[in-house]
Amino acid sequence: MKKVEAIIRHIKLDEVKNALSKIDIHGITVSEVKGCGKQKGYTETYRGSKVTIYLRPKIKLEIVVPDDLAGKVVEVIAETARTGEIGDGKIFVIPVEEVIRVRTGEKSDTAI
Amino acid sequence: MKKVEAIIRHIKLDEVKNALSKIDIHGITVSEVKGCGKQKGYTETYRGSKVTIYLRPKIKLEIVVPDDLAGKVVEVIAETARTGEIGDGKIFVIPVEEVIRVRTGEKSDTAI
Amino acid sequence: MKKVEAIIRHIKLDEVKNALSKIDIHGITVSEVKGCGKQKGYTETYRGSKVTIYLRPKIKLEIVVPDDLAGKVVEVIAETARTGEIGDGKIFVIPVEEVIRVRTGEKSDTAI
Amino acid sequence: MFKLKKILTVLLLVIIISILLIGIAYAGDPTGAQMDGKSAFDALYAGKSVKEAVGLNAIAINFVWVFLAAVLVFFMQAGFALVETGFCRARNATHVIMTNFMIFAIGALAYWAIGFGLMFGGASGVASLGGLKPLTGLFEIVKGWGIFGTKGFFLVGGAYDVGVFIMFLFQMVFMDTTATIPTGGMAERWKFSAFCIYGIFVSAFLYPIFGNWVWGGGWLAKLGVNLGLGNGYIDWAGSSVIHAVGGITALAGAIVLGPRIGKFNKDGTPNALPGHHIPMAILGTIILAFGWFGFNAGSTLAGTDLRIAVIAVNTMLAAAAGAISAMLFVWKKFGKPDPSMAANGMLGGLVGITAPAAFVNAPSAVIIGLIAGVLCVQSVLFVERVLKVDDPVGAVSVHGACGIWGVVSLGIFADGTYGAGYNGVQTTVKGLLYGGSSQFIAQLIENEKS
Amino acid sequence: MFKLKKILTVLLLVIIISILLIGIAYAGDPTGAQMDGKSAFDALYAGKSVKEAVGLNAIAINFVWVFLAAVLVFFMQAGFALVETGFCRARNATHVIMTNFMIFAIGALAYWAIGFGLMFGGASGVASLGGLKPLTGLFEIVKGWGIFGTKGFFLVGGAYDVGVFIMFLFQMVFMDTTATIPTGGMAERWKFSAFCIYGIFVSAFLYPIFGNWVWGGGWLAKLGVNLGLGNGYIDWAGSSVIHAVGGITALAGAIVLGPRIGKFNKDGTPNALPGHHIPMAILGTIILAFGWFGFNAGSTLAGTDLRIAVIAVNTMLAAAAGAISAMLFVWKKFGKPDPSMAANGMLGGLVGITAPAAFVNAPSAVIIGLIAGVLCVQSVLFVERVLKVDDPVGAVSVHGACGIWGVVSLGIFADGTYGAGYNGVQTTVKGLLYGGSSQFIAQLIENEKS
Amino acid sequence: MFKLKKILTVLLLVIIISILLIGIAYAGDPTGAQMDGKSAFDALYAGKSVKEAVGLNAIAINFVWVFLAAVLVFFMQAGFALVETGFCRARNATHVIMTNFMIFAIGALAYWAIGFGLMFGGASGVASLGGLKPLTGLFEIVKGWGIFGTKGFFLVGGAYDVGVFIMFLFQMVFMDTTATIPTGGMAERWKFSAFCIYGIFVSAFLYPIFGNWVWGGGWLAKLGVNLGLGNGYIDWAGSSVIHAVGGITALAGAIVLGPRIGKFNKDGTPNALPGHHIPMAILGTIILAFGWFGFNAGSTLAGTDLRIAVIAVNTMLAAAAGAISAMLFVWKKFGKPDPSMAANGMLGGLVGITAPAAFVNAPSAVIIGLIAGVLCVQSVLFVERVLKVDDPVGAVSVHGACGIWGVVSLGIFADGTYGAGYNGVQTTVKGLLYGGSSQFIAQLIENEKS
Ligand SMILES: Nc1ncnc2c1ncn2[C@@H]1O[C@H](COP(=O)(O)OP(=O)(O)O)[C@@H](O)[C@H]1O
Ligand SMILES: Nc1ncnc2c1ncn2[C@@H]1O[C@H](COP(=O)(O)OP(=O)(O)O)[C@@H](O)[C@H]1O
Ligand SMILES: Nc1ncnc2c1ncn2[C@@H]1O[C@H](COP(=O)(O)OP(=O)(O)O)[C@@H](O)[C@H]1O
Repeated sequence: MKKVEAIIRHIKLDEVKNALSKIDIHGITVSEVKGCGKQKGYTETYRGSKVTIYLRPKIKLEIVVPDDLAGKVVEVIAETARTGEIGDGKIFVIPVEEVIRVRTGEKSDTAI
Repeated sequence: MKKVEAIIRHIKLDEVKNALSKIDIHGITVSEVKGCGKQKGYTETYRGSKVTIYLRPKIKLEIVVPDDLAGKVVEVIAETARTGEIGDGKIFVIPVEEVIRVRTGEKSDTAI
Repeated sequence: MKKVEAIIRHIKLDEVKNALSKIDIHGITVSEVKGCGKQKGYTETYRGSKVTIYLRPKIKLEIVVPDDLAGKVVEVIAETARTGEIGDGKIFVIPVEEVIRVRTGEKSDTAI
Repeated sequence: MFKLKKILTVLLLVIIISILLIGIAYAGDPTGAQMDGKSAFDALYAGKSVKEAVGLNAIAINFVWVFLAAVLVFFMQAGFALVETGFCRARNATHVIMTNFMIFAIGALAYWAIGFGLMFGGASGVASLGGLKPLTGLFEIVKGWGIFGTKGFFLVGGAYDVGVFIMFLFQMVFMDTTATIPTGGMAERWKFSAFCIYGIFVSAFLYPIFGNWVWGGGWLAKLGVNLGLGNGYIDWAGSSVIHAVGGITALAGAIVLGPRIGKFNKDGTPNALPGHHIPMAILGTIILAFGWFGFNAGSTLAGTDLRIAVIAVNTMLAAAAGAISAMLFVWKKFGKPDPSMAANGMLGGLVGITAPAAFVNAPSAVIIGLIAGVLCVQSVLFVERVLKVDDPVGAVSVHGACGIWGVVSLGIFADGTYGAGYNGVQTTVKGLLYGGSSQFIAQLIENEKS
Repeated sequence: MFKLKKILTVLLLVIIISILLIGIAYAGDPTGAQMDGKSAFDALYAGKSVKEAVGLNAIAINFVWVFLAAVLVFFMQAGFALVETGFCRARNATHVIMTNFMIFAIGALAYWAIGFGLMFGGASGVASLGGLKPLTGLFEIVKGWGIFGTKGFFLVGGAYDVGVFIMFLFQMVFMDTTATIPTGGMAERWKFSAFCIYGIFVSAFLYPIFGNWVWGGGWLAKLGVNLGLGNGYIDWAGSSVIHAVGGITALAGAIVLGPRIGKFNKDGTPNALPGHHIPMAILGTIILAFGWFGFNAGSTLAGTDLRIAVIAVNTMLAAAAGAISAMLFVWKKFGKPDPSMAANGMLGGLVGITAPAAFVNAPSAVIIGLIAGVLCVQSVLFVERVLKVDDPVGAVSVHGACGIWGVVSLGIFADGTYGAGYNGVQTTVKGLLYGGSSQFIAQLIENEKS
Repeated sequence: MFKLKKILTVLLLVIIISILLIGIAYAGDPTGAQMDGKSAFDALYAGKSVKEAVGLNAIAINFVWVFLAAVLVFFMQAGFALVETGFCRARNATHVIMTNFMIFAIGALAYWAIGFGLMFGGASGVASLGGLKPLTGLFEIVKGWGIFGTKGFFLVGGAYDVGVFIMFLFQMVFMDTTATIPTGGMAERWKFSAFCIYGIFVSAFLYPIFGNWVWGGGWLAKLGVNLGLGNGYIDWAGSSVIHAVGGITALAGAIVLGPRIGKFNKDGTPNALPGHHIPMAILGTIILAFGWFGFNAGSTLAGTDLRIAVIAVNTMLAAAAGAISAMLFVWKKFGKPDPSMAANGMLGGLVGITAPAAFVNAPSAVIIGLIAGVLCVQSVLFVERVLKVDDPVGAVSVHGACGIWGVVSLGIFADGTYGAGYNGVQTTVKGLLYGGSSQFIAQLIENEKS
């Protein structure tokens, strides 16, 4: 199994969620993160002092899927989340050795 | 070493934490996430418009342990966090190649 | 590729960020977490009842880098984030199988 | 803990001393029974006759009254700021409250320099404040049809006068509520610089001119004297002058600026963009109701006019009724009470009673409020679903729709117990239900205009 | 930046003009020295004798006074809302503030329709407001033992009277504080519909009936005249009528609803469920203290009664003393001052001084406040640890315990400088320390009842 | 839904009844026209002559006036609390608001026990409040050069007097604003126990002594009578006594405590530590402006002094001008308007107008405000960049710098229309622009001292 971790823009969350629904992916965990990369920060002034905000708010998705689905999921996210502007985000694929569904104790692919 | 990632309910946090203490697991990192899966969202109205809340607040635990402890930790979490209702959460086990304790620079199992 | 996950103190964020810049690492994802480990919690009273705060606020960094850079990154973070007091944090190195840049669809090392 | 001990010791000392002191014989005047009225008279009214002094006391009562009302109305700025900020999204909170904050400052200076003179430059004759003698310049196109005032700019010269100043104090905070209303409808979208220009325009020209017609002795006020339409167009404390003007400006602004990104789907159905801090918005609503007592009752410009009791009670009852009917209506319609709509409903009730507050009795006030509450909800839905306009805080509905209702309701419910002499007509103000059809027509005239 | 330049230019213009204007000769009346008292008299009191006009001026002062007090008390709604919301958990914030908001609206209409008539329908004779002549209907089981009033429902007929309306204004906001108190004790748990029913019941029946006995001329007030117990049962501004009733209702409610999930462990020890926004709760506390000036001092119903100065100062001192003693007590006991307890302590001091405010001197007020602060903390611990009742905001302790203390403290500390004529007894009000043991007994009677 | 139906039914009932009731003939007195002035006179002023009653009415007006002003000033505590809390970082919010809250309580008791007596123990002669006869003890080193007062401690004995109490009420809330100001400059850093000691010291000694010199009949006030310097040193409502003292204390405190960790880089350049809740700070600013009406206008201690109108308007105009000039100045200088600076600017304008409020005309008030706004911003930058002092909320600049400006501006702009008799000098107060150079010198004396 794989964990697909995607860092995307806030405004793309709903779209990505819907696109994943269409390929029958429902289990998703979402968190608020901040990030930097190619995208530069910006400066503000507060009471005359400069404040550099170099971390931009982003959304992180974590989706664990069976090995064979990972490619599809990555593709769907990449396409839906793209705007073409700097700051679109990254997708990482990470190996997962075991999955357990807490409610039933089921393991592996059936637990996803 | 393994990283055990568990998505659980808020109300189970204290219990899980205590159960892990009992098997001498103290290093834990906790974050607030939101998630969906089998559990469906719900709709509210705000000023006459529907708002669908499909992401439910959850707690994510990350616990890095030596290989041999991973099974035990998963088991303890799964049992303690279970309510039997949809939405109990998932546990993922992910390989970890190296661990470093920042304070001392110690590495691997001794650093956990 | 590797994902370097570092749990550090809030006050060290800026320093670590700068130190990474110097070795040309710019892509970073940051999130707010809470954690416990060797560091013990503390108790407060609220309206005469005890409240134990056992989770301390920490910062989690996630940095995906090509294999050969992982060691360097770990080293830089470990050195910069160190205060020598209990609670300095941990660094985990996790294998990453694939990286995709959403904006362009580029893959692997060139996508980082 | 060392310092704590010191503090405790000090406290103990205070307690002991206090206990000892309780028994001390009092030699003062603990009830005021020995107050020396004669010396006070001589000190405060040296050389005046008793009759004059009584008149001056009455004027002082009215000055204190208007001051009290003015500060209450001033505080409504905080109410508007909180309602609008609470109903917006977190990321725009600072910008929204900044507009609400600066509009006061901008409006105050613009009104001082220009607006007040245009509006009240010809308003002399307010007996309760000593006559406002310096404000004698009404510009009329035809005799009796005033268009704007011409005295009192910058409050200098003859206008450096306590009567004029107290009038200005009240009118200036009044004005600022008008200027604030549209900021709600346009919230989260406009640029700060555009907002500044807008602020100057509304407070220096738009509001003062229309205000002159209704309250400054202008032509709408003279419909009664000139054409025999009841007591002329009446708007007690501004359902139209303040609220309908504010609401319509908000509508215009919201249309021009267009909706917030994400507010409407491609098929035109609206999305909810929930406010980020409902408790903040509710606090704002309570503050507005608090200020509204000053708004409506203060508009007598006289604490010696005991009708203030009726006005204040009517205001409160209509507010309560509006909140209840809006809440129940939403509950019935959508299955759950919605705090944001209940708050809008209370404001709707307040806006509705603003025009008729002085002229109706308690049951009428309740009915006016109940209707305003439902109207307000319906209007919110209409604006959003039919007009497809994005009004984050409901400004168009609360102020626009309910403001017009307020003016009309006066024409219906005014019960003829009050208002003799209003706008120079000697009879009291009577609405349709009490046989006053000509008053009803006068009231409709404004709505035509809008 | 283009617009900024324009704005700057406009500003510059204003500055230049201002500077030029500074020198303009003034022709107005910038101090009021030329105010024409005689014209004012003739305009406002045409055809009245000077003596009558003096009386009317006094009534106007009292109307303005009661209005001021009423709006201050009204604003306490915001205070309660913030205290309760701040002390609750984030996820319930909207629900909690919704109950606080709607209780006002529900209470207002229920009190207007039914409650006011029951409470004050037989309260005529308040000279400072012109006599309240229409309120002549007290229902008595035996002569002199009134149970409830029978006039003034819906404020129609004879009750359409400025005196009655100003009385209603004040009493209505007073009532609403009572109705609001229990919402705190029951916060985070009850259903909205149950809450609505509760609101109607309290404001239409529970509070008005008990209120009639104490303030509306009912039997408790007549203990002095009828049985010779001091001046009868006295509760100046409602330590019992408002606060003890509110606190006890809160206790009952909290017991019925049971504790919040997670409040108590299986072994019965309580967990802290910290409030989510302490600054909000503190703001609420300051607003409550602000409103309390109107609450206590306003209860004279007369600005011409100069005792208002003593009442206001006593109120302030007791509030300060309560906050300090609660803070120090917690500091000593738990090693750290706790803001939420200090805030409760201030409210405890305010509740405690509410009954005796008019009858005691400054050192007594301080002592009453100091005791109330400690009592309040102890009571919070007792309610939680011994009674095992979950009272998120401390309503039972602040209002219930300190309310009872307030009534008792009056029986101890009343110093005999004020209150001649109160409840129809010609002597002043004297407590135990000043030889008034019968007053002390009258005060205890209520506590028996509770 | 079952309960909803019940509630709806009840509501329907109310509506129907209301509609029926609208038609009921009224038998009351719905406008107050039938109020019986004679009975009121006889009830309230039994046995007094008409003249005495007129004097007593005037005193009642003034009591109500001072009460109103006092509660407004009291509410400024909430304003300070919110401004300081909003401008601090989230993690310190509770601590910051706790200091703001407790300072009131601590100050109140300390001022009651000691401070008031030191400050006003020799202040008898305030005619508008009935003379304050018991306060006759001024301690003078040389005849005419008073240092502190010696009566009125604990408000017992002769000081148990309504006149003294109303004076205390106002002065006590006034004092507390001074004590609160430095908490802003020291915010986020000091220990709670140190803060308590500080609070006692300021309110019992520091402020009262200086206050005595200016307002309690002490030597600064007597510069006019004794040395012929204009009307002596004048500070209408406390630009110096309250604000400069507060600001300088804040500066001293901020220096002693040192900057917050992270405020300055090793090279001495400052970092921004943005406030966590700008809307909260803005709300606080609006509340402060609201309270400031009471602060400035209330300082007449007389509602019968119609100059209150001018004072209130000046206050408002200067506030608006300060906000605007600060905003534009920042906009121009840093390319973007900064809400926190605009809020500081408004407060700067208010502080600036506090000394001259009663003595200048409207254009002068605007100019004073405009200058204060810019001064305030410049001072913030100066304190941070040159002095390298960390003042999280700008207390030093807002209160210190603008406070001094206020006193000086009085010496420049006072226009000679008001102040005859002030500090015992019979001429009116005239500044430089109107030929009053000796007044200007008197004003500078204080600044020397600071
Ligand atoms: N190497 C990396 N490791 C972890 N997170 C990264 C990395 N590179 C980018 N990110 C995350 O992706 C986000 C977008 O990256 P950025 O380089 O700005 O976008 P783009 O690649 O589209 O130019 C960043 O804000 C950060 O959260
Ligand atoms: N495939 C998945 N990948 C990542 N997170 C998941 C996945 N499936 C479930 N989750 C997380 O687990 C939570 C519970 O999942 P859900 O399917 O509702 O529970 P259950 O499996 O007990 O029915 C979700 O809210 C989500 O955060
Ligand atoms: N085994 C672990 N798994 C996950 N997170 C951990 C683990 N051990 C420590 N942490 C994280 O690192 C933080 C610091 O750990 P701690 O043991 O207190 O520091 P130190 O190792 O310097 O004594 C913790 O708050 C927690 O967030």
